[in-house]
This record gives sequence, structure tokens and C-alpha cells, in this order.
Amino acid sequence: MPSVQVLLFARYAELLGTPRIELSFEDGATVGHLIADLRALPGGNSLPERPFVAVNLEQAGYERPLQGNDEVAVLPPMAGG
Amino acid sequence: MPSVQVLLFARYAELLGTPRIELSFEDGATVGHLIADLRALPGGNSLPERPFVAVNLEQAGYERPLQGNDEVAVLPPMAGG
Amino acid sequence: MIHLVRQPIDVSALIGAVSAAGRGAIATFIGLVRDHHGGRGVVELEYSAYEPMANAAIGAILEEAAGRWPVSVGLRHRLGRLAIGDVAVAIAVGAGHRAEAFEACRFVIEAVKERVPIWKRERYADGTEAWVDPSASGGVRPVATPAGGAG
Amino acid sequence: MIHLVRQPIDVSALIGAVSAAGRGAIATFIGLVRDHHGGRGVVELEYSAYEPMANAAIGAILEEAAGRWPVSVGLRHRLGRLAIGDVAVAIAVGAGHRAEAFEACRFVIEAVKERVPIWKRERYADGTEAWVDPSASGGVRPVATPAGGAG
Repeated sequence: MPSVQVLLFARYAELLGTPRIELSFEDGATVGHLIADLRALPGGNSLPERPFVAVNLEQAGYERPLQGNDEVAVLPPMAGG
Repeated sequence: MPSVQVLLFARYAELLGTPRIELSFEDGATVGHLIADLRALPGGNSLPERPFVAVNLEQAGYERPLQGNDEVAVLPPMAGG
Repeated sequence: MIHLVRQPIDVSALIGAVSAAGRGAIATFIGLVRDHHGGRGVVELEYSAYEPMANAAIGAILEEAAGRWPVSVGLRHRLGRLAIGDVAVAIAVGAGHRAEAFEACRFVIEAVKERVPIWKRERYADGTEAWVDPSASGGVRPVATPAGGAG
Repeated sequence: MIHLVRQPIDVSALIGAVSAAGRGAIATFIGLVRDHHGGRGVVELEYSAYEPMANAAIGAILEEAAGRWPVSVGLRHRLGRLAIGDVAVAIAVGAGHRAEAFEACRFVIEAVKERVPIWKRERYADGTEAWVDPSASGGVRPVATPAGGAG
């Protein structure tokens, strides 16, 4: 199966206990499926149901199909400035 | 007769050829009378009819009576900042 | 352009970079680390970022500003540990006229707060820490116990 | 407080003076000498003032700002001869939050332009000079021939 790198930041990295996870996915899987898989991991159920997601540095919707080697980042609410 | 110091600035000082004139006034004279006297001096008719005036550092109306030793300043349009 | 820095921000250099002979107005915004948040005493904080995306997002904001107003904009955002009073973010906008300078400067700081993946962890006078989260009640969320940890 | 200065304005010092541990937002406005005005090339200018009234007027503006918003404000306005690119005026506003900082900063520069007796004489690339007058068509009035002079 193809896989993607999932990057976790700030409080989300703490919840999952890591800043980076490689997750495999089935053909036709979307960002939404990946988030569901992530929330099934230990600590993952503390993530919000629909966290903000970026794919390859761009904001991405939950219907977006995954491609092998995508970099998927799961982003807590922003607090810069 | 009592008198006041009249201060002229920037272009107005150029028009009258001096930054300071002492003008005497009759009892009961106002700022308006003083401006009329000033406009009767050589170069004074190039002043606007109702220039902005300050008396003792505060903006003053033309009906204001003059007092001996008042410092009257005749101010061109402001251009600071 | 690198907008994220780990060293103290040189505000004067940023202002100089947007000054030009044809520009008469410069508006700046500087965000400093405050000693309190939500009624609690803050002693230190740490900014982290998804750096490549944050840099790209800031670049896009500055381009958008330069497209909407005839301005030149510079921005630096600090990352890492900061002490009270440190400059966390600085924005300088050079323009021909002051209205454009103020409007563009305000636009940039608002957009940075909304769109740039940067996070802030505060340490308080009582020794506790929390993640700043403008969407949370109280403005923060507790530090999480790692998965598989004791809690 | 002396708001009018004849030496170069130290913007960093002005910013430092309104920074405090409880203030997280600083907005500044800096006015620079531009190299053009009304389509003419400017090479130099000179600011003059009715100094005691100008200082008092600036003081009143800063007090009004501090009464309308919870802010700390510093201002310096330069007098004398200035070259292109010199800082003519600098305003720094320290506040708890950015909205107040921006609003107060904008208020102060607008009020300074309206209410403070300061005048500006420009010298142009063609050797002529004029007084800046926002009320005049073209924004300037010619230098006057002294009374009793040849003209």
C-alpha cells in the first residue's frame, strides 16, 4: 500500500506522542480517511474531529484524495503574531 | 496706547518682511481690528483676509478683545507631519 | 525570503529595508511578549512553526498586501524561547502615503494571526504551561500528556 | 516634554520608551522626507515652528490620545534643514492590544497635521523654493518677496 508522512505539531504532537507518523492508505482514500485513522491511534481520540489539514504546504479539504509521498500536516489552531 | 507683540511665521513673515511687529491698539480693540491693521501695513494686503490667529499660545477668535502684553501669532496653514 | 528567525529581531533594519526616497510614510507593528495572559503571570514562552508552510504563508500575505496597496512590506517572526519584552513579530510597511501604510500594516498582522502555522506555548509564574489557542475558552489549552504516558 | 528636536530622531529609543512588560502591541508611524511633491523633484526642506505653541499642541494631542485609549504615546518632530530620507516625524504607541495601538497612532498623526503650528519650505531640483500649503491648489505657495523688495 502507498503511504504518506503525517506531521503533527504543538499540542497535537503531544497528544499522539510524536511529531511524525508514516501511515499507509488504500487506493482512493482521502484526507478525511487519514484523519479517521489518526484519531484511532493511541491518544488520537483527543484530537478534534476535524482538525485543520495542509497537504504539501497548502490548506486541504477532507475530500482530497491522498497520493503516495504526500506530506500531510495536522495543524492546531494558529497562535502566531 | 497699549500694545501687543505680533508674531509672524513662515510665508507671512516673508510677506511683511519681519517675524515680529509691535502694534499699539485702542481700548476695546479686538483680534479682528489687529488683523485689519496688519493688512494695512506694506505687504500686509497679501495676507488672507482671515488668517488663523493664536493669542498667548491658544487659538483665538476674531471677536476676542486685546489686552496689553498679549502675544498674538498669525499662523499660515499648518504643514507639519 | 526567510521571515522566521531564531535571533532577536532588528526592527531598525526592517524599517530601513522598506524606506526609499519615494516613500514618505512608514507604518510598523511590533508584537512584544507580554507578562500576562488571561489573568495569569507569564514568565517565558516558546514559538514553534511548521516552518516551510509558515514561510510560504507569510510570503503569500506580503504579496497580497503589495497587490492591494502600493507598498513595500517586511516581516520577521521569531521562533524559539522568548522572554518578557522580547519582540515576537515586527512588520514594517513603506508607502507613499500614510493611509496605505496603516491599512496594509493592519491587514498583514491580522492575516498572520489567522493564516500562518505558528504555535505558542506559555510558561506561567506558578510553573505550569499551556498552549495558546484563540479558539479555546480562556484562550489556552493544557499541555497534553503524551500517548502511553502515566495519565 | 520636548517634542520638537533639531537632531536626527532616534526611532528605536522612542519605541523603547513606550514598551513595557504589560504592553504587547506597539504601532509606529514614521514620516520621511520624500524626493518629490506635486510632480516636482525635492532636494531638501526646512521645517520651522511656533515652538512653544507647537510643543503645547503636541502635548495636548498626546494627552487626548491617552484619554481615549489605554495607551502610552511618544512623538518627536524634527525642525531645521532635512535631507531626502530623513525622519521628519516619528510616533510610537504602546498598548495592550493592537487595535488600540493602531487607532491611537492614526489619530495622533492626523491631529498633528491639523493642529500643530509647523511649516515646511521645500527646495526643488530646479533651484526654486516654495511653502507647503495643503489648502493651496498644487499644495504649495510661492516664496514671498519681502515687503519693500524689488517685486
